[in-house]
Amino acid sequence: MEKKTVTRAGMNRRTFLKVSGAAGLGVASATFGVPSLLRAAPKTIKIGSIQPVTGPLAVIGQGSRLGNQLAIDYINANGGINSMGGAKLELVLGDSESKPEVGRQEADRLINEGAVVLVGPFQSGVAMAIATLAEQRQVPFVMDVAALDAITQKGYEHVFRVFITAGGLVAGALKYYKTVTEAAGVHPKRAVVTNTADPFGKGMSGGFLKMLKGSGLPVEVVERIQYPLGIQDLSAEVARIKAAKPDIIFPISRIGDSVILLRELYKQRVDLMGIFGPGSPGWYEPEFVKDMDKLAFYSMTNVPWINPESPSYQRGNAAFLKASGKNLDTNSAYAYTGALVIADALERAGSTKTKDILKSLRETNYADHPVVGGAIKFNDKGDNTGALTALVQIQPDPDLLKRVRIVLPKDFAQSENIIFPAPQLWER
Amino acid sequence: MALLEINKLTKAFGGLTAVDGLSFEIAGGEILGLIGPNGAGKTTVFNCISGFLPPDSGDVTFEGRSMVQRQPFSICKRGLARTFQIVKPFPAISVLDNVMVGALLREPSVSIAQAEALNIIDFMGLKKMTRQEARGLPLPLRKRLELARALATKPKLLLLDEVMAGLNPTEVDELIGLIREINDQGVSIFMIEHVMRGVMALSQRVIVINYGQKIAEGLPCDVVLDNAVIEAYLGKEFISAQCT
Amino acid sequence: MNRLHLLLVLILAVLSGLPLVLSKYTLGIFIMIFYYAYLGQSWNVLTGYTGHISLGHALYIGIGAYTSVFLAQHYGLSPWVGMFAGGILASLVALILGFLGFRFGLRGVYFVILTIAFAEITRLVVSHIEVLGSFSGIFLDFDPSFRNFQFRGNIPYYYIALTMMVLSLAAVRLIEISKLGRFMVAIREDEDAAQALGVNTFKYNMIAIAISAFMTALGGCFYANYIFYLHPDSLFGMGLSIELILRPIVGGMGTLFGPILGSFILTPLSEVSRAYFSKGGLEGMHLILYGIITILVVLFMPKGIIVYVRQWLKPLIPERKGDD
Amino acid sequence: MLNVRDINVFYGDMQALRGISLEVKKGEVVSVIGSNGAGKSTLLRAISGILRARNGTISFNDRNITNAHSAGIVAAGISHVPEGRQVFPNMTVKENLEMGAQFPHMKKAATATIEEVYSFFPRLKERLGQNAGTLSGGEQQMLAMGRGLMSLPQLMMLDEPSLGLAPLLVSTIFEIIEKINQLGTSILLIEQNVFQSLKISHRGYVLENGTIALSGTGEALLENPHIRKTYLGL
Amino acid sequence: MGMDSTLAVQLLIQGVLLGGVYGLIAIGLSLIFGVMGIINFAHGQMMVMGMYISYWIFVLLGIDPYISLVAVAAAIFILGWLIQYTVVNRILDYPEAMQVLPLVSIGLILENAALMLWGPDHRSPQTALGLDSMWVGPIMVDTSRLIAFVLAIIITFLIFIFLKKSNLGKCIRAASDNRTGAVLVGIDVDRIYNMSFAIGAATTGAAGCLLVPLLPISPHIGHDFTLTAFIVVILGGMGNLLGALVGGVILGVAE
Repeated sequence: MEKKTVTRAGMNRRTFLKVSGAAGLGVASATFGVPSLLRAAPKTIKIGSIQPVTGPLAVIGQGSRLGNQLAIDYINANGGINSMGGAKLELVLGDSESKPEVGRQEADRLINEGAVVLVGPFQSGVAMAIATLAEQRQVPFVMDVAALDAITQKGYEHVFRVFITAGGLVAGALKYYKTVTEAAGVHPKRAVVTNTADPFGKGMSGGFLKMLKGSGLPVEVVERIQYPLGIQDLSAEVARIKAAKPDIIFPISRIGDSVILLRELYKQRVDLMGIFGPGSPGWYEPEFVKDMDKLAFYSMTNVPWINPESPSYQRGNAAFLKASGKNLDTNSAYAYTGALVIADALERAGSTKTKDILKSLRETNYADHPVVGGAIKFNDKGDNTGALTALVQIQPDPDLLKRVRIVLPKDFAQSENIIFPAPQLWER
Repeated sequence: MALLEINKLTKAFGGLTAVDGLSFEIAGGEILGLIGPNGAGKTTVFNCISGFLPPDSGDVTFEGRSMVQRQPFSICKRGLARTFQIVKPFPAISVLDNVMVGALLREPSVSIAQAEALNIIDFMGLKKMTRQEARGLPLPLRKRLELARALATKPKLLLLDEVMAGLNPTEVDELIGLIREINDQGVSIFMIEHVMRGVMALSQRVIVINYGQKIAEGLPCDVVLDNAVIEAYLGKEFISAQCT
Repeated sequence: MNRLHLLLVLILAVLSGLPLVLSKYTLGIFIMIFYYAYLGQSWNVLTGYTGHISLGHALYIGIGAYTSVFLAQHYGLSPWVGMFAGGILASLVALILGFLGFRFGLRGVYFVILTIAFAEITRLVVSHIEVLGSFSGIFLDFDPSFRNFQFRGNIPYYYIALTMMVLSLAAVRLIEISKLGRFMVAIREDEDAAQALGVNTFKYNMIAIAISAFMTALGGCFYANYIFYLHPDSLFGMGLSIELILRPIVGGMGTLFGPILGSFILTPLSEVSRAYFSKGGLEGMHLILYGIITILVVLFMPKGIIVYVRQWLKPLIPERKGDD
Repeated sequence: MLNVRDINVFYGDMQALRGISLEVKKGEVVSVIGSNGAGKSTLLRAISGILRARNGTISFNDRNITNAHSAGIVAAGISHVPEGRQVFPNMTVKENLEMGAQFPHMKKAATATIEEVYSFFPRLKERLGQNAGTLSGGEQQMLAMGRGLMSLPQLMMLDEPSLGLAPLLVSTIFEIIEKINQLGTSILLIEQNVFQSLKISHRGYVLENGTIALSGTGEALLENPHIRKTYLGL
Repeated sequence: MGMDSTLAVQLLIQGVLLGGVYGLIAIGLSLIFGVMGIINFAHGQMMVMGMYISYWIFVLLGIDPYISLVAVAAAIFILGWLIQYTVVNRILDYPEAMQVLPLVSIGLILENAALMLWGPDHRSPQTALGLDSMWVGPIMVDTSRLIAFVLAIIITFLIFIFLKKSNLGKCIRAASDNRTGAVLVGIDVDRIYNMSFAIGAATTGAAGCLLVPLLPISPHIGHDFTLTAFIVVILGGMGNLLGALVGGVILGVAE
């Protein structure tokens, strides 16, 4: 935290200077939309980034914004867009405040400021509002993170998704669960599924339950527990979990409730073979790993994840660590990826015309990215056919940053050793 | 038949019986005064008649219809209007708009209601303040406004709760004239008043209550000589009675 | 027609012409200005004129949005019709709320809590109804056509929002000069005195809340077909309820032009501060500024900015005679 | 000891007091009479610092207390027993009395003062554990006066102490006022019971429309034809 | 004991224990409302400030939240004083609708100040007793909850005694009972209002400390706690302090 504050303060000053410089005329002209002359001269190409940098999702939004930014910095440092005479990229910033209407309005502002492509915005609801706007304004929109299947089901021409769909996420979860249990030769009989009752949590758990039922695996879901996002107490829920006597828990949770859930499981001494997150943002976040320490060990999560061996990751992570004191994680890495994909498309398009960018986005075949998965290609809906999830397990290591390890798929694995069943929480 | 009949009206607050089996009536065209010490239950009588308080028992009959359990607005619609002891003007709107609220009760057309309101404002001597916000008026004028508003509802019976309190003698005399004129137009009047000057000048009959019970009733000049009244209200030394 | 009317016509003419010169983004800001002015005006009918404070007006926006979208998705009903269905439903819900509040004489803080409770309960209920998308919310299909209340560009939305704002202004003006409006103001000023003058306060309270809810719900339909995404938390949440009352309060409650003025000040202000202070390292600064400015306005201009504007405009308003 | 010079008090734009001057000397009972709304209560509020005087001066024991903080005025030795009593309804009688002693020297004397108050008003002693809200009007008036005494005032200002009381009680209250005065406290009294109050007053002022219309000794005022006509109804 | 009854008892205990803390949060709200008739819409955000300060003390100095509680309460007391002095005192005579807005804005300012000061992360330090639990047969009693509950009861009791017995407490009661009367006996009512708001703030700050071991802190959770405190206060009766505690327990069990 301390390190971060320093960086923050540094940024403060810079931004402050910039802002005070731009004050006065700048404020008035840009806001009230005096047609921008800059658009005519493609010395810089503007990319609009809309992320939830304030409000409940600020932690993710700020990381994602930085991911977008660092990818662009990287391209610029390497000569910009060569096909357009080394034109530099510029990220113009928007804050969705986690509200759809604000996201839409911000996207519109960024388009007005000259953004030729949009990237963002983590939340599916905001993504939907921006997607429709992008379609209305005919500006390409690359979603870095946003999993809900429905967004790409509308048949929009201008919308692409780098992230995996919720359906893909669920399929990955089941596949890995099967691999883990079969390899260990242990088959949990009773399971509890918990999920936050938000679009993501409900969609994920619904899909997972359905797929689990059809899988023929010898596991029965004896309890499904839903609770609102942002809950502050899970003791009653965990008491119910304990009463259900599960062998395994499939939590679909965010960082806040993950912490509460894990502590309650410990305090109430719930007997478990393990914790397996089918798609659980939270269980691998650095704050979580640090604060939970031993309690976090051996939990497994299926997640679209970074590929630590890739050169792109190593480059991106170094920059990210320097700027924020944190490692690239799923969201920031995908944000990094999203901006890289855009740069690649611009490079091949050699033009900032929507038509050309769209054509080149559709022809994307981009492998030099920092995440687990194949080369990024978009199908006719705009979804990334190369997207893949990984199974990560938190394993003991004195170095906090080395605890989260990929265990599956084998091609990307950092650790051959999958620990399952795990020792009980209070016996570590 | 009397215009208003009060029959064994009783109202208690907690252990305190504010009005205790009170009966009296008001004839059409009459001016009746109600006097008694502070806390004797006078305002409670008004509140029970005008529907702001439900009586515990007893009946209030106006033109042969029971008013008990009716809402204040519906009692007002029947033709029984009141003023409040602590005046309740609509502070942020003009005198005209204040009076128009009353006028609109009987007159659906806003423009006709406005004309009527202006007439009443003129009659009450508030013409200069027509466009002024009510909250800016001094107390005597607010009292007049209160009366003007009630008058605008075209009542058959007006209940006046201490409209003369706080007025100087000249103003009291003016108001006496106005009330008499209102009465001459056929409006019956039932008034609570401490200003004996007003009570004596206007009332055709006076009721005196104390502890919620009637202790005297009759012509003003008879009532003030009544021993019970002197003891309870006017004071033993009647000459120096509480006549402010 | 006096000079003030002339000024209004002039402003309206300028606003009508703006789409010819402004960018789509700036039109977007104006749409939000009109939208929030409209909502503020709708809230003003209840709270500004009748004096009952509602902190749960998001409820009616949500009902309007969900009803029109539900009818469009499941019965193919045009939102142009569906919005009125939403309005009627919102009025019915408001009448239930009003019945509880007015029949039992809840005033001030207690009425506020009742309105919050209604909105929160509805939010929770909608969050559990599958056909309404439950927690996930509803994604609208983008199918631009006049019938569907959906358009490719901002210009149609601009004119719709402008029309809604102007109509709400006209409606409130009509109310203001009618018997209804005068009775509403009387209730606001002193409910007992109004009763004593024969005003059926319960009836007029109910009328006021029904009108207010109806108008607000129409705004919800507009929102749905402009944003294309409905979510119970953002549509029934207290955040929106508060957002909606900011503008009339800053502009001037219980006045005709207060909500509009407030929206013309606050909406661009939040836009500008977000655009210029939400950059790296300063996340959150714009909301702090927004907070400080609203506090300052309330502390130093408690009657709303409209009071000051009125003073500037005084030369334009003809003196009224005492006895016209 | 109390000296009011030419004060003007406004409510918003409305002038309530116009150039009022009056004086209370040590050991005196002074009455201010006048019709409702004449500005009597306003005068007391201005003296006790609840309202601001726009101009003019108020001095007490030769100290300027114009627009001083009301707590300072209590500390200086003026206590104001307001119209409508203004007791603390959810506190007990004893607590109400204790609240009257806000400053150290008052607190030090509080136990003794409470006994003194009980001797004036034995009824209060019977009800010392009862919440003030449950007292009758007369008892509340006694409590308000008792609370006023707790601040060991040199000057006690009483606003309509007999308002709404049964005649018998009215006499009692006036007797107690006289007793308090005899024990050395000056009294500034506002009353609508003009006769009784002038009878116990050394001097009196008549307030009409925010100005002093008349002043003089209690007896002289009782004989004044204007007073007899307007305020005594003779 | 059967399984269902074990579960029921377990839930009941958990609920009662948490309810104590809810009660403590609500007491501040109730006090402020009782004395000034103001609903503090920034209440939850003030609590979050308390949580952050407690967290900060823990991370920088290693002092457990249960111990830093006094310092945190003092800090939030000052914050409350400032809020009252700069804003709330000026809006006491405003119509209710106008009172809502500044307090909501203060909440917004505090929330975003926390965001700027501490960043958006969820923070959940591992305190000494954070994971402790005690067992009574099959029933688990969460130590941090128990401590929180006991401290909440003690603080509530202290406030109650303070209001009942101390001179300042009596002045607060007097000012809330009858403002004019309080002014007339020489109470500096403005100061009393400052005190009341500050004490109300301090209790919510203390409640925040008790919650640090139980749940992760992030800048935006304040609003939910404002709502929680609201519900508790309504259950317990506006302005009724002991009612707030009872309401807290009711809500804790109901959840």
